[in-house]
Amino acid sequence: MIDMTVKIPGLELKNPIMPASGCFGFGKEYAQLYDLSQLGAIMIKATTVETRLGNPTPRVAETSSGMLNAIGLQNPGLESVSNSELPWLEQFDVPIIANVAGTTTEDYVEVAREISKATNVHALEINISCPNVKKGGITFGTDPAVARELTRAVKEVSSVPVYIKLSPNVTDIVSIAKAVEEGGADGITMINTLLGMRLDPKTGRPVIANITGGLSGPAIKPVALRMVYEVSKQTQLPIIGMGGVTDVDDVIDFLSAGASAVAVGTANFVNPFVCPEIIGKLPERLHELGYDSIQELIGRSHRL
Amino acid sequence: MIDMTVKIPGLELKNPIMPASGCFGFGKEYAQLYDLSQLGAIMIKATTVETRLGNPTPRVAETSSGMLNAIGLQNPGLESVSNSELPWLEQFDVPIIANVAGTTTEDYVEVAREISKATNVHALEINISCPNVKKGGITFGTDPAVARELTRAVKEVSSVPVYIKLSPNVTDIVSIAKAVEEGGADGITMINTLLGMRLDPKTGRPVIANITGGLSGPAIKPVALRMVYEVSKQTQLPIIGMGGVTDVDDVIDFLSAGASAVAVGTANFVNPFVCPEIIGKLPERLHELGYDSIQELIGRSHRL
Amino acid sequence: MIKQERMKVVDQQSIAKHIFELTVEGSLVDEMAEPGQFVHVRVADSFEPLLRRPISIASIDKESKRFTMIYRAEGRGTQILADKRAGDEIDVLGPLGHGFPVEQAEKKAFLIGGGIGVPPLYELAKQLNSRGIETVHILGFESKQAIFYEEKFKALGDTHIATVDGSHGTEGFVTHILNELPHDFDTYFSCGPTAMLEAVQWAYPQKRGFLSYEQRMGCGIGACFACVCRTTKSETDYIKVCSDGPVFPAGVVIS
Amino acid sequence: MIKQERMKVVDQQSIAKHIFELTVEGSLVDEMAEPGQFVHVRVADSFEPLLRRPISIASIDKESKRFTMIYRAEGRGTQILADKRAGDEIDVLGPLGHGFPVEQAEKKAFLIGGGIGVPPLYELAKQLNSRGIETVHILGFESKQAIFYEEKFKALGDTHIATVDGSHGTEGFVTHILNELPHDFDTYFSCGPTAMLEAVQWAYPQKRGFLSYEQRMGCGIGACFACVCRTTKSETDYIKVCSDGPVFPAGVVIS
Ligand SMILES: Cc1cc2nc3c(=O)[nH]c(=O)nc-3n(C[C@H](O)[C@H](O)[C@H](O)COP(=O)(O)OP(=O)(O)OC[C@H]3O[C@@H](n4cnc5c(N)ncnc54)[C@H](O)[C@@H]3O)c2cc1C
Ligand SMILES: Cc1cc2nc3c(=O)[nH]c(=O)nc-3n(C[C@H](O)[C@H](O)[C@H](O)COP(=O)(O)OP(=O)(O)OC[C@H]3O[C@@H](n4cnc5c(N)ncnc54)[C@H](O)[C@@H]3O)c2cc1C
Ligand SMILES: Cc1cc2nc3c(=O)[nH]c(=O)nc-3n(C[C@H](O)[C@H](O)[C@H](O)COP(=O)(O)O)c2cc1C
Ligand SMILES: Cc1cc2nc3c(=O)[nH]c(=O)nc-3n(C[C@H](O)[C@H](O)[C@H](O)COP(=O)(O)O)c2cc1C
Ligand code: FES
Ligand code: FES
Repeated sequence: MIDMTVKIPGLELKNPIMPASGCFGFGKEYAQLYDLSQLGAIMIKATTVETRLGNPTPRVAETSSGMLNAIGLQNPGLESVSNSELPWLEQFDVPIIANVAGTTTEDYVEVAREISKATNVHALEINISCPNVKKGGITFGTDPAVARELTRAVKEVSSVPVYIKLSPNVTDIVSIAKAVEEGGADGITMINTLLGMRLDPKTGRPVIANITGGLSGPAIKPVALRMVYEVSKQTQLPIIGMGGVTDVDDVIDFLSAGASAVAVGTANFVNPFVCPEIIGKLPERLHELGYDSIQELIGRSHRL
Repeated sequence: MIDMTVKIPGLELKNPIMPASGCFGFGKEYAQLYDLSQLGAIMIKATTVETRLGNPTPRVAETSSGMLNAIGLQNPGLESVSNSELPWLEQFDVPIIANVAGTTTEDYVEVAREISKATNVHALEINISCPNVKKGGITFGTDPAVARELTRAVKEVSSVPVYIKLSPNVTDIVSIAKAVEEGGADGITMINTLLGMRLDPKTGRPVIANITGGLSGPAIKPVALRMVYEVSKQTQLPIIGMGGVTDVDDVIDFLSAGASAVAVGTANFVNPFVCPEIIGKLPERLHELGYDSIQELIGRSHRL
Repeated sequence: MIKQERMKVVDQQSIAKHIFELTVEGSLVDEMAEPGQFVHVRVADSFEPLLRRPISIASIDKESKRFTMIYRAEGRGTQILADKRAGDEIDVLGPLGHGFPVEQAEKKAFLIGGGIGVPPLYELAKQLNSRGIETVHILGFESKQAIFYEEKFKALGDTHIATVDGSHGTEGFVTHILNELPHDFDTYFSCGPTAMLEAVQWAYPQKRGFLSYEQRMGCGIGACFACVCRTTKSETDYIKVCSDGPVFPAGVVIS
Repeated sequence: MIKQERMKVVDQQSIAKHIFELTVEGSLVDEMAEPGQFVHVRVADSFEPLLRRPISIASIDKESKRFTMIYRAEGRGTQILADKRAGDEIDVLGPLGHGFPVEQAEKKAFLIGGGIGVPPLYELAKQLNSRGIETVHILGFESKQAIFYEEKFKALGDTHIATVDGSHGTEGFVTHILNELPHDFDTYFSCGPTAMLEAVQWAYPQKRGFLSYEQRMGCGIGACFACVCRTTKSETDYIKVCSDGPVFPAGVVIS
């Protein structure tokens, strides 16, 4: 028997696979397709204090082996998430990681305090890295001192462990990771999207109404993997890795590079069954590689 | 008649298309395939003071719509480039942009001083952004003050205009661009590769001997385009844009975003005739779009 | 129920300039019901192109477990789709969204379509006719070469064609035809470019109408918030074209 | 001269486990001369996979303007290649590099190959034979299922097979066979995994030998410095496998 479980702060995962925030809504749509209890966890869409309408459309554009999005943190707001989305998810035997976003430290603190009280929220993912909001968001993720203080503030109020979601749009991701470690973070999730742009060659106009958007999908996997490798080498924090995962070997790569669990984002749009399919294939792949547990594989690239 | 010419400091280009540094050697190989005089310019492989052997192999790895490389600035050294490569290139009616690399400011200064004396070198491209050298290189490109001082030092000794090649692996590329503008740069070339990594899922080992490498090709085009757009909006310097260009519409995109000319890197490996093919298609594509000259198209995305 | 299936290509025909008719077979067809629903098609096993393409269901044949899509091969994805041949397989996710409410029509319906908005109106016309509803088809195309299914629509009811360049039927837009026709219908159904949908709503402010909208999509099933539109209901209300639509009653969507 | 051509697939056969024989036709064949040269194949028009794949020329038929490649379909690119059928086109760049110097053999040559290093030895054997040189073939494979071209080599000269699992011929590596054979040849030619090339050079320190090397490639024509190896000549000397090789005299390349 292959041991698929992973234990990281707040989370006892039956397997290391979870959908990434923003690519799975609040689970309702995918629940039509398969039993969500199969998942290791679910990272729900970013929640802000107030209802957010997000950016104008078009909000997505395709690129080579990737896509751009500028959804802009559209979500029904803290109250509705707490009173309706989270209770609905209780029917499934799956821990929820609540993605928290905001414009000011107070926003983050308020959402974190409230949402961490929900019984099925086992961890928070603090989104200091969304490239698609004009204020706040992006600077929190690019300045180590600011990131550290935000982490502290959120840690103070959260009833569950706090993971900080890092932005790849920085010169030195390790310095941000170390800063949030100092700030008391329980873990790191990475990476969010790379800031990119697509133009319509006919008109010269940006395809995305917001002009720029966040690049995700297989195109960014090499960058994500490199960053996970660097951060796992230089901090002690557990990492939930993501960026371009589409199949079981991508998961193997992220675990090897040092991630303790792996999130799948864009690939859900291409194959809505991708998460359960990967979960199904993982034990056999581990066996082929000669491993008995996920635990053994984590960080093996550093031990070669 | 469509006016394909572009005039930027030091360079009177018959068309805006040129092979990117490191993807075209010193021209000899491609000269077997077509007449290099067709090209707008040639960016030759990075030249350092001494002969460099570069990194161990494997030095390249394929990724989704991209590739990683860690050549590590292998080149025959200043003397050999000056005495043999550059004179050989004189048989072609094409301006050379010499790519200059080094580990210390003194290295850069020495190469810049000497190589800028060659009659066919019309501009320098200062590679402050190569992710594949262990010392020097990378920090020059990530700290605005250091980049400014290096620019100054090189400007002082160069006999031809100086373009600085920016790294995309930074939090704020505009701040670097502004710094080199202050330092007296005549232009900017961008972007160099994104730092990435690939693992072999069977073994967990990095595929590239150097562990990490630079990501290039269509995968990075959205990031490149976004950065060119930002920098062209916030500085006055002419830009030679690059990153993932494979066809004529990619060129249209970079020009629209604000580049004055466009370099083609990785695509040369996929289709060695890509540069002359794009040059052949450009006039008709401009005509279709209703433009009479390259000049009119440059920066149109900012004027919408 | 939404299914994902590798469906078998039965037939692919070029039926007008850049327009292809693609028929596929599989048990996913059992799930199809409303005209105006769509499928989300993965055109290649590669991740280049990455995203699925939303294509309307143009006609359904439950017995043979086949359905037909009609699409314009223009961009990268649809061009790859156009290369598929009988015997190939394509990955189809569907049926998606909510289609035209056929039960809302009483006696006579106007079906107003433009370009690649025309295909879903064909299954709609078939279903309305089989319910005894008279259908009038007002269809707009770029030019004569771009017209498809004219005869098929004629077989189901009065059919009026407009072409932008005047090379066939009325010169101009469908609204030019609408201006000439008596308002003797109870319900209209429309699919086409947003500007056309606007014009149609403007033309019949008093009529019951249903319009099918387009938006760029990510997931196609309601999870990613790519395809939202605001509504007339309130400042903060919005719909998702993929899962709440693509068909909405007139007067609801701010496009 | 190096050419880039969309060549026509004439035939594709599965000839052993995961091993395919692909024959293509086009005027690029006119440029082919030396056995041991290779071509750089673009397996799809898409940029996914991005890079070309280097594949050796396994046999040349100048008259019909055809040549044959033999390859293992293992990774993403070669698997796509394996789907090509007669009538399809593939984009071939070649011929590339410098091959085996057939004129160096005097009377009798050993041709020593392992796995997917075996294919170029076939054209080599043909050319040596037509020059009146006797060839002995020592070929190593994983297992019986992986063996190809045994009969074809036998038709040209003495042929010895080793398999790692012993399921056919000698159990073990080609070196096990070499140990048993008299050193009655003047020249050897070898292509296969680096470890095998090392072992072969070790076995015949006094003989004239030529070895074909493998490296990951970018451009395939000498411009990108991806495929370099250092040499025994000096601390700073290096060669490029793609354009200086892939074939080098024994004792030159540090691998
Ligand atoms: C609900 C719905 C039903 C549709 N039904 C049909 C139909 O029956 N027949 C038909 O020909 N077309 C239909 N379309 C439009 C069709 O989806 C686009 O023409 C197609 O996605 C373009 O893909 P491409 O590969 O040609 O273009 P590309 O330029 O390669 O597309 C790039 C990206 O943009 C998206 N995109 C481009 N144009 C559109 C568009 N107009 N609407 C939505 N996304 C777009 C693509 O899906 C892809 O993600 C429908 C669209 C929607 C939303
Ligand atoms: C000069 C030369 C001649 C060759 N001749 C043959 C031949 O006749 N028959 C044959 O089966 N193989 C041959 N090979 C090896 C062949 O190039 C690789 O097996 C093939 O590139 C693997 O591609 P893939 O799509 O299966 O693997 P992937 O894993 O998808 O390849 C990913 C990348 O790595 C490169 N790569 C992977 N393995 C190798 C390798 N062993 N050598 C070089 N690059 C590699 C690929 O070219 C590609 O760029 C030759 C290699 C060289 C250098
Ligand atoms: C449409 C879309 C919406 C996203 N929304 C969020 C979000 O609300 N919060 C967040 O932290 N990340 C968000 N992300 C980022 C993903 O969670 C993930 O970090 C990123 O897409 C990289 O993973 P991938 O390549 O597997 O998609 C979003 C990504 C996409 C594509
Ligand atoms: C194999 C390889 C070698 C490179 N060598 C250099 C170099 O020597 N100097 C430099 O400034 N950039 C070098 N680059 C970066 C390219 O010039 C270019 O900036 C980058 O590849 C992005 O463009 P592309 O996507 O078109 O390849 C190299 C890129 C590749 C792929
Ligand atoms: S396309 Fe994802 S919500 Fe509509
Ligand atoms: S592959 Fe580019 S130099 Fe050999």
